Amino acid sequence: MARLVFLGRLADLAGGAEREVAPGPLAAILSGLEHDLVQALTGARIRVALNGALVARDGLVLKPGDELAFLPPVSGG
Amino acid sequence: MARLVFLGRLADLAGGAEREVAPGPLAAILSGLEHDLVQALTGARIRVALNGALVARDGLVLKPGDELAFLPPVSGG
Amino acid sequence: MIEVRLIEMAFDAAGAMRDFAAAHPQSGGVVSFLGQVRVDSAQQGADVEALELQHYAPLTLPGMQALAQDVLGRWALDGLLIWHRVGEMAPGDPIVLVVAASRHRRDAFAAADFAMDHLKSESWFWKREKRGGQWAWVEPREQDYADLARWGQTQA
Amino acid sequence: MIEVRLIEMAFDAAGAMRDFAAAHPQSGGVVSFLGQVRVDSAQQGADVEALELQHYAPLTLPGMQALAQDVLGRWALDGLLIWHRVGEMAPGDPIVLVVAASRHRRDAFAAADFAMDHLKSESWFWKREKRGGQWAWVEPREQDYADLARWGQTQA
Repeated sequence: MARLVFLGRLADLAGGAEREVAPGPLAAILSGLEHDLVQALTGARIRVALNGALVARDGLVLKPGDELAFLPPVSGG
Repeated sequence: MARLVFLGRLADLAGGAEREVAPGPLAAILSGLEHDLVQALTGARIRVALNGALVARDGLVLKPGDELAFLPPVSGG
Repeated sequence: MIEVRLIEMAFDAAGAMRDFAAAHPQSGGVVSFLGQVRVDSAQQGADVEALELQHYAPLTLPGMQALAQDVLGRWALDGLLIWHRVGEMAPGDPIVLVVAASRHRRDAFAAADFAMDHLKSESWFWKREKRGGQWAWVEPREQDYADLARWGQTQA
Repeated sequence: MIEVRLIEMAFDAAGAMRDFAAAHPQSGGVVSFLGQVRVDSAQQGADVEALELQHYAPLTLPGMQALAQDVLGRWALDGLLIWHRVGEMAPGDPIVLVVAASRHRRDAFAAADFAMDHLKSESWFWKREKRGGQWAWVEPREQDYADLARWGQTQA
């Protein structure tokens, strides 16, 4: 399995901070999620990190054990 | 009597932080002091305060009880 | 000396500043910034009852460490401390402490100022506030982007 | 809250900062500057054994109070503390502490920075250092005048 991690308000939308998903292309994984969550995860200001490194999301394929985090704009300090 | 107060390095030159002098015009008072001290007190960067207020030194006359302080450039904090 | 920490519990900012200043006797100037939870929010409405900061472990602390290195490369510092709370906080609790020690005060002022601007707008934290019993996520402040722009950089 | 003091004895800068931050729970940001006696001087030669700051009572504290009022007129502060030592100090002793508390951090940074530049170059203090058993008066630093000029003012 692979893991999706949702930060900030995305965790509220997802109903939890993490979700286990079957490995595979990101596009296929997203197609299995709720419509409003997919809309939020693919917003222009959402960045993604694969195993702790920021990456572009185009053409991403998750392997078993991968962790993909969805990062909304920060609001720190 | 009136009092002269010497701050910073001027006190070293004067051999003390204060000196009692007879009241009168500042020019007359200065003429009674050591030559090297007068030179230091009349330097361009020395300011004077009469009874706690900065004043111009031209034409100053000290009355009995007056305190005239000679203030070299500050080197604070 | 660089000291960068993510902290899960309330911490003693003044004690940290004391220790840091004492550890840098060669530094004539020590500038600190302490951010604390305000009871009244910039947003309208009820008072803030609690504040929570979420982080993402693989990114947040490494990002703070990279920021500290960046700061040290820009100013002549003897030491830099960056402590940041995560988790749930109450009004009055310290959120962030930045302390910069340097021989001359200009360096320490600029370093602390720069570090704070970048912590606020670029570090991986997400904040929510509880008011009237309800949690709500805080959106980024435009002012934070404007503060960052002073340093001639755009958001990463 | 304004708190301006001339202090004759070593003081606890961190404790003062703690009390001041606690007294301003509405302030999101608290910026402090601590100046401490360095063991090594900017001037060449032996290490500094002691530092003495002389003041002139009729001018020095009133001047610091006027500075505090000036600072409060320029930035939106909740509080400002200016404590300055006089007398003889040892290496490591605090010399000056400025703490500014404000709702938004920019105000506190600018206020503390401005206050320090003016304390260093315009306040009525005269400093001497003891090295190798000999006292010597410290001349004003050109850098201090340059720092002051950043604020668009000339020396009074």
